[in-house]
Amino acid sequence: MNTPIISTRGLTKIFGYSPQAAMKFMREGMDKNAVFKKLGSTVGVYDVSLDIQRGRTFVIIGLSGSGKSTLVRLMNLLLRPTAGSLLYEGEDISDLKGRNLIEYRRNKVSMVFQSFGLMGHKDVLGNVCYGLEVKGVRKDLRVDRAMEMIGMVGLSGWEHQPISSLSGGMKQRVGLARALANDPEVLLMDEPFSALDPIVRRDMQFELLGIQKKVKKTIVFITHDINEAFKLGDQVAIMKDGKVVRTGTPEEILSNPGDEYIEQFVKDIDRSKVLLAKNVMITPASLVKLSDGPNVALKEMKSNSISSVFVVGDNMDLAGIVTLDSAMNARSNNLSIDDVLEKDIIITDPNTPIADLIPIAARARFPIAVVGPVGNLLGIVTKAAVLSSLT
Amino acid sequence: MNTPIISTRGLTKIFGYSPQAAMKFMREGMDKNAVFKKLGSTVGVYDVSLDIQRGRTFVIIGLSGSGKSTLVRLMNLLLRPTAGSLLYEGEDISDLKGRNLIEYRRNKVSMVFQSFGLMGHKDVLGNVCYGLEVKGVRKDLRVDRAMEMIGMVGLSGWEHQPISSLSGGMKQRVGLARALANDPEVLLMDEPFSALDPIVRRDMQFELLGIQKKVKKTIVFITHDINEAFKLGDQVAIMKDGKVVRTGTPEEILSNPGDEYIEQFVKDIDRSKVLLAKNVMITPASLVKLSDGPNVALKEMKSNSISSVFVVGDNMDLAGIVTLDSAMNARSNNLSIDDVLEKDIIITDPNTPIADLIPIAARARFPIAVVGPVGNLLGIVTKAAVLSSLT
Amino acid sequence: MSRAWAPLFSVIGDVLLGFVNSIQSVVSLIPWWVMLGIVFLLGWRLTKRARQGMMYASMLFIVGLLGLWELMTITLGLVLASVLISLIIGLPIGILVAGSGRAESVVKPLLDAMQTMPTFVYLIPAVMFFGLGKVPGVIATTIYAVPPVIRLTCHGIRQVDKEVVEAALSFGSTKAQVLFKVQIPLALPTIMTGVNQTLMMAMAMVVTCAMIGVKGLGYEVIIGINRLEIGRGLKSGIAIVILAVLLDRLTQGWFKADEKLKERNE
Amino acid sequence: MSRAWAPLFSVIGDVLLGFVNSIQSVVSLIPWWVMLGIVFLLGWRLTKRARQGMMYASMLFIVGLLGLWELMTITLGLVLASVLISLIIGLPIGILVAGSGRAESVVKPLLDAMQTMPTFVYLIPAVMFFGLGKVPGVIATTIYAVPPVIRLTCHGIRQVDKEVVEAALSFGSTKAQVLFKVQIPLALPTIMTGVNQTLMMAMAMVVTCAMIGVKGLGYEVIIGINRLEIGRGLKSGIAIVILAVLLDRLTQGWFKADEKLKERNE
Amino acid sequence: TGGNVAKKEKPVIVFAEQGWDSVRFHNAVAMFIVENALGYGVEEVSGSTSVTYTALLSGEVDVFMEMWTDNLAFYDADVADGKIIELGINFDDNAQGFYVPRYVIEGDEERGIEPLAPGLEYVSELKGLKSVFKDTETPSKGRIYGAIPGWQVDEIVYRKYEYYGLSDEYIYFSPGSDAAMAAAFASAYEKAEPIVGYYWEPTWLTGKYDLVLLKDAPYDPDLFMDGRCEFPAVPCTVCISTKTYDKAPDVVEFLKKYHTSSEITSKALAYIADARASMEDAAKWFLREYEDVWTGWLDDKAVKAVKAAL
Ligand SMILES: Nc1ncnc2c1ncn2[C@@H]1O[C@H](COP(=O)(O)OP(=O)(O)OP(=O)(O)O)[C@@H](O)[C@H]1O
Ligand SMILES: Nc1ncnc2c1ncn2[C@@H]1O[C@H](COP(=O)(O)OP(=O)(O)OP(=O)(O)O)[C@@H](O)[C@H]1O
Ligand SMILES: [Mg+2]
Ligand SMILES: [Mg+2]
Repeated sequence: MNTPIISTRGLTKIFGYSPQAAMKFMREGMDKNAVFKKLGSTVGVYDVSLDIQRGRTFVIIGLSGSGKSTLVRLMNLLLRPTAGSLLYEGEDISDLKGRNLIEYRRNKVSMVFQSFGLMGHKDVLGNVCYGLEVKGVRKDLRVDRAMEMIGMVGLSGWEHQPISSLSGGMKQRVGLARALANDPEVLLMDEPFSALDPIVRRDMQFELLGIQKKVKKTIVFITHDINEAFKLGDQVAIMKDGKVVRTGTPEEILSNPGDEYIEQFVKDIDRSKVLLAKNVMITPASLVKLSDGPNVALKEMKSNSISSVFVVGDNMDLAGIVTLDSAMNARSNNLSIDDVLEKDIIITDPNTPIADLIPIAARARFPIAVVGPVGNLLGIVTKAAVLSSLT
Repeated sequence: MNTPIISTRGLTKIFGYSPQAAMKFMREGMDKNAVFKKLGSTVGVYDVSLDIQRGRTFVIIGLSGSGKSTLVRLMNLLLRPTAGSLLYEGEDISDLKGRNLIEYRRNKVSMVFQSFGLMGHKDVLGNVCYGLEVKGVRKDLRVDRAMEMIGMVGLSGWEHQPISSLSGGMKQRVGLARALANDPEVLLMDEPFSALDPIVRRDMQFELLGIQKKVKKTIVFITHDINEAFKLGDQVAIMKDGKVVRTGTPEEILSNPGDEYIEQFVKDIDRSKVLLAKNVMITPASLVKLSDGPNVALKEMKSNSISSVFVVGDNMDLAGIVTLDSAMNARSNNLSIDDVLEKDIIITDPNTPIADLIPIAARARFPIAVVGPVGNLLGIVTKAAVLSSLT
Repeated sequence: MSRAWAPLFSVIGDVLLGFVNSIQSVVSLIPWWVMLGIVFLLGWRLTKRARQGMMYASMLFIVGLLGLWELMTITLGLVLASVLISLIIGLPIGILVAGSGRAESVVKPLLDAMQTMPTFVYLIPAVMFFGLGKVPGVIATTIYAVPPVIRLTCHGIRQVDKEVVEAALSFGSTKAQVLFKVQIPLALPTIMTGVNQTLMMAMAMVVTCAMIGVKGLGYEVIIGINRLEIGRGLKSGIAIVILAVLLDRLTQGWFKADEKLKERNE
Repeated sequence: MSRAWAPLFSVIGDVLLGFVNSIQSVVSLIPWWVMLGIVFLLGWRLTKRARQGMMYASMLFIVGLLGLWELMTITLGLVLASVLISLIIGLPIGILVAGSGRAESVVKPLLDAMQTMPTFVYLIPAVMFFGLGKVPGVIATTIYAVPPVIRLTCHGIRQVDKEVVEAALSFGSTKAQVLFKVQIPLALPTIMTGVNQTLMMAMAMVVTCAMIGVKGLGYEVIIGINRLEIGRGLKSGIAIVILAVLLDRLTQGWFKADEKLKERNE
Repeated sequence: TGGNVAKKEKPVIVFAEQGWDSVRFHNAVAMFIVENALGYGVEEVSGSTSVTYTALLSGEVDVFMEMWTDNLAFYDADVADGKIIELGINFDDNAQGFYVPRYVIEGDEERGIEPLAPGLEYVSELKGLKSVFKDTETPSKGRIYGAIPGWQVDEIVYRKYEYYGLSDEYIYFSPGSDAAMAAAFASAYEKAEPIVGYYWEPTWLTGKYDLVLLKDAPYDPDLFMDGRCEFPAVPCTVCISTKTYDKAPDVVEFLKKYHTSSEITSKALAYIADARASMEDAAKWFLREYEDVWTGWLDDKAVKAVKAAL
C-alpha cells in the first residue's frame, strides 16, 4: 500500500477552556456531553486516526455537530490540534508554520466552506480568482482559469455580479469554483452541494468525478446526503460525538452496518445504487449439465419446485435455461436438452448496480444470470433477490 | 373550496435598475437571461400566481437561482413586489405598512432563513426567544416556550452557547426553533433542513408533520431534496427562471411529469415512497370463480402461461389462490377448487406505499392481492410490477 | 436681539449650570481614598483582574501626588457633565441619522462645522449670552465633542449585517425593536469607539475652557504655558491624560464586561 | 541636551519644511479658476452628479468672495501636508495594532495622551527646538490628528468577519495578502471614518497653528478674536469649515466611488 | 474680624486675570486690600484677554487691573461710549519695541558667543543684517517677529517695519500668541541664536533674559501711528465695568488711586521667580516692602486693617 496522502493519528480538538482536563475525562471514557456539562468545553474531534489514499474520495458523514467540519479544518490547519498529529504524505505537519504553511495551503489543499466564506468586496470573478491571485498567477492566466471554473459551475454571465445579489445556491457554487480554480492536490469539501438543486447537484457530482478521474485528485467530502456519500465515496467514515465510529467502503458499510446508529444513518439510502449484482446474486439451487438428459432436468425442477433451471457446460460456462414445459416436451419427443434450450437469457456483469437491473428484472421471464469474464455462471439474480436487496 | 390562506396574483420581483423595462421585455417573451444581458436587471420572480391552502404543506422546488427564496421573501413582505399582488386570506396585503405589517409578521408568518440570519450578539436561547420577545410575551413564558423548542430541535444543553460556537447544522436548528417558537399561522421555510444529517432531518420532518397535523399550520417549504419535497408536500410547485412552471400533488407530478425539465428534476426520487399499491397494481389477467371446477382453473393458467390464479367469490371478494400443482391434484383426485384453495395469501391496502410492499413482495410466493374495504379484490401487485414501478 | 432672547438663554444657562454643579458637587464630595477605592473596584470588576484595578487606582494616586487632586475633581465634573450631555444628544441623533439619508445630508455638514469652526468664534458670543464660566464651557465642549459619537453611532448601525436586520424584521419587530435589540447591540463596539472619541475631544477642550474662566486642570496648563514653565504645564497635562485614560477604560470596560463572557470560547 | 540633539531636530525640521513648502507651492501655483474647475470635475466624477460638483465649486467660490483665497491656499497646503503625514504614519500603525494585542496595549495610552495632552504643553518645547512656524505646526497637527485614523483602522480591521479571513487564509494568503486583499478593503468604510476624523482634527488645529506663527486662515481667526471682531472670525471660520467639508467630501468620494458601483442592486 | 461680617452683605468683586503674571500680581495686591481692608468678597476669573474683556463689557467681571490700552483697538471708543470706566493708571513707565539679546550686539565670552551684530543700536540699523536674523522657512530673508495678531500695536509695529525699509530684507513674522513669542525668545536665548522681535516690559521674560530695546526716533504723537518713532510708555490702566461703579463705591475710590510702576512690577515678578512664591506671598511681600506706595491709596482705617491682616 502506498503512503496515504493525508493521515491523522489520534487527532483531537477541544474548544474552550481546559482542553487538557477534557482530554483526561475523554480518556477515562466520559462522553462529549458529559464533558461539556462538567467543564463547559466542547469536544470537537477526539482521537481520530484515518488514512486517506491519494486519488480517492473520502467521504465523512455524521450527525450535525459530530465534528466533521472541525476535522477538515484541522486538515488545512485552520484549527490546530489539541493533541495528536496530522500527516501529509507521511510527514507530520501539525506544527507547520510560516512559509511552509502558506505553501501547503496554496498547493496542497483547498477548501469549500460550509458557510461559503465569500468576500463581499469582490465580485464573483474576484472571489474565484482569489486563490490564484495570492499564489501570484499572472492576471490573464488566472482570469482564464477562473472563467473556466465559473462556466463549469454554471455561472457564466454572472462574473461581475456582487456576491450579495446571488442566491444561496449560486453563492455555494462560487465557493466551489474558487476551490477548484486553485487545482490543489487535496480538495476539502464541507457540504459543497447542500444548497444545490438535484439537477445542478448531479452536474456537479459528475464534474467532480470527472476531475478526479482525469487528474487523480484526492477529495475529502462532507455530506449529509447519504446517497451522495455512497455514490462518490471510495471510503466512507462515519462520525459520532467527535469520534470516527466506522470507516469502510460503501458496500462494506451497507452490507454490514454493525450497529443501530449506522443502520439508522444508511436507512434512507437508495441501496440499488450502491449494491451490485454480485452483492445480491444467489447460487442457483440446482443446475443441469448440458450432457444431462431431460429427466434429470425435470427431477431437479420438481425437487426444488421451480419452473426453470439453468444449464451449464463443463466449465460452468452458461449454456441456457430449460423450462418445465420444454423439458416435458423434450422427454415426450425424445429430444436432448440442447434441442429445447432457451438461449435468449439475460446475463449481466457482477459489477452492475442493482439500479440498472431493476427495469430488466421487471421484464425478465427468468432470473438474470450473472456471468464472469469468460462466460462462466457466477450466480443468478431473481426478482425476489432484487426486491429484498432494496430493504 | 375555502379561501386560500396565501395567494399570489401575477407576483413579480425584478432586482436592479429599470424594473419596468424588464417587465416589458418579459411580457414580450424574453427570458430571464436575455433580460439580464440586455438590462443588467435580474428577474427574481415573474408572474407567479399560486394558491396555498390553509393547513397544507406547499413545497417549492426548482433550480438554484430560480427565485424560490425571492418568492417566500415576498410572502412576508421582506421584499416588495415590483408588480402583482399578494393576498392573505383573500385580502390584498402587497402594500401593508406600519402597525399592520408588524402584526402580520408577528402573528401570521414566520420564516426560517436559508442563511440562518442568527443574531451573533445573543446566545441560542436569546435567538429562539426573539420572536416572542418582540411580541411582548412575558419573560418566563417565552423562555419556557423557547426551551421547549430548543429541546425539540435537539439542542438542549446548548441554550447559553454563543452562536459562533455552533456547527452549521446546529445553527440551522436554532433558526428552525426560532421560527417554530413564534407559533405562526404560516411557516415560511427556506431550505430549513439543508444542513442536517439524515437522522436529525428525519426527526425534524417528523416533528414538522406532527405539528402540522396537530395544530393545522400552513407550511411553505423550499427544499432541494426531492424525496423530502414529495414526502412532505401536499402540493408541489416547480420553479424555473423566476416562473412557476408546474404545480400539482406529488403523485400527479410523478406520474405525469409533462416535460423534460421536470422529469430531470424528479429523476432521483425514491418512487417507492411516493407511489402507492393502487398506482402499480394490475388487473389480473385471469380470475377463477369459486364455483368453477379445477379444469377451468387449469385452462386459465395454461392459456395465460401462469402458474397460479386468484379465486374470487360472487362479489369479487377474494377467496384464495390455486396453483398449477394443486389444480392438477384436484383434477386427479376429483376435488373442488375450494378444497385445494391456498388461503394463506398476502393482501394489502390500495394506499400502501410501494416501499412497504418491497420486503413483502420479495418473500411472497404469489402476487400480492390489493383488496378494498369490503375484502373485494381490486388488483394484484406482482414482483415485476413492483420492480417496474421503481424506474 | 440679545435682550429679547435673554430669558431663554438664562433658563438654558441655569439648567446647565445646575447640572454641572450637581455633578461637580457629588464628585468633590467623595473623599480621595473613597475615589481610589471606587476606581480600584471598578477596574477590578470590569477587567476581572485585580492588577488592572491596582494600576488604575495608582494612576489616580499620581494625580494626587502631583498635588492636582482638587483641580482634577473640578475638571472631572465638567468633563463628565459635557460627556453625558454629548451622549444624551449624540446617541439619538446618530441613530436618527443612520436611519435616514435625508437627516444625514443635513447633519453631516453641521458636524463638520462643529468640529472645524474655531472654538473661539462661537465661544465669544456664548460668553456674551451666558457669561464666563462653566456654562459656555459645557456648551463649547459639547459642541466639539458630540460629533464623533454621532458619526460612529451612525456608521456602526449602518454596518450591521443586513441579513440579521431582515431576520429581526421578519419577526415583526418595530423599528425601535430592531434598533435596540439588534442594531445597537451589534454596533456597540463601533459606538463605543465613538464614545471614546467624544471623551477624548471633551478632554481636549479642558484648556480652551480654562480660557473662558473655567477653573481646573486647564487653568494650571495655561499658567504653565504663559510662564514657559513646561514642567508645570506637563504636570497638569499628565493629570488630564490620566483622567482621560481612566474615564475611557472605565466606560469602555463597562460595555465590554458582558461581551467578554461571550468570547470565552476560542 | 537640546544642543546635542540639535542636528537631528534640524534635519527633521528641514525635511518637514521641504515637504510642506513643496505642497504649499503646488497649491498656491494653481490659479483660482483652475482650482474651481478641478473641484467641480472631481465632485462631478466622484458623486456622478454634476449638481454636486457645482455645489462644491460654489462653496469654494464663497471662500474667494470672502477675500480669503490666498490664506485658504496656505492653510490648505499645511493641512494637506499634515493629513498626508498622519495617514502615512497612521494607517500602518493602525494595521499593526489591529494584529497585535501587545502593540495595542502600548499604543492605546499613547493615543490617549496625544489626543488629550494640551497642545501647548508639547508645542512650546517643539517651538524651542524647531522655532516658530510651519514645522512645529505640522508636528502638532499630526500629533493631534493621527489618533482617529489609527483607532478606526484598528477597529475596522478587527471587525472584519472572521470567516472571510479564514477563507483567505485557507488559500495560503500571507498575512500581508489577507491584510491588503481582504481586511483593509472590508474595513474601508470604517477606515474612511477615521480619515474623516483625522481631517477634521487637522482642520481644528488651524487656529492653534496660527498661535505659533503659521499664516493662513487661523491667523485671521486670531485677529478676529483678539479684536473681538466676531464677524471677521466667523468669516475665516466659515472658510475653514468649507475647506474641511470639501476635503472631506472629495477624499470620501474617492474611496466610495467604486463601492457605489457594487451597490447598484437593491 | 469685622470684615468677615461685612462680606456677607457686600457684593463679590470679580477681578479679571488674562493669564500673565503681572496682572496676577496686581490682582493679588488689590484683592488682598479689597478683601481685608474693605471687607468685600473677591474672586479672580481667568480667561483670554478678549474673553475677559467681553465679560467686563457685560459686567460679569468688575475689575481689570492692568489694561494694556493699546492692545485693544476699541478700548478708547468703549471708554468714550461709557461701556467701561477707566479709573486711573496702574503704571505707565513701561517700554516696548524691538528687542535683541545683548549677546547679539556685544557677544558673551562666558558662553563663547561672538557678537553677530556689533554696534547695533537703532531699529534702522537692522537693514543689512538679514543674514544675521535668518528666517529658516525662507532662508533668503531675515525674520523679524511682530506683535501678536489683533493687538493694536501690531499695526504700528508693521508700519515701522515698512517705514524702515525692512520689508525688503525681512519677513514680518507674526508669532500668533504671547506664549509662542516668549518661547521664541527663550529658545533663541538658550541656543545663543540671534533673534529680533517685538516685546514689552515689564515681563518675566525681560526680567530673566538680558534683552536690549533697539532705539528709535523720539516719541512724536504725529509720527507714532505710522511707526516712525519710539513707543511712548503705554498707560496700563485700571478699569471697571459700569455696573461696578455704583456697587462698590469704596472700591472705586481705592482703585482710582491705585498706582505702581514698571519697576515695582518687575521686582515683584523677579521675587516670584526667585522665591518660587505664590501670588499671595508676592502681594504680602509688596505690602511689606512698599508701604509708602500703597498707604496713600487708602484711609487710615483701611491701612490698619491691611496691616493687621499682614
Ligand atoms: N438582493 C438581490 N439583488 C439582486 N439580485 C438578487 C437578489 N436576491 C436574489 N437575486 C437574484 O434573483 C434570482 C433568484 O434568487 P433566489 O435567491 O430567489 O433563488 P433561489 O431559487 O432561492 O436559489 P437557491 O436555491 O440557490 O437558494 C437570482 O438570479 C439572484 O441572483
Ligand atoms: N469555534 C467553535 N467554538 C466552540 N465550539 C465549536 C466551534 N466550532 C465547532 N464547535 C463545536 O464542535 C462540535 C463539532 O462542530 P462541527 O462544526 O465540526 O460539526 P459538524 O459535524 O460539521 O456539524 P454540521 O453537520 O452541523 O456542520 C460542535 O459541538 C460545535 O458546537
Ligand atoms: Mg459542519
Ligand atoms: Mg434560495
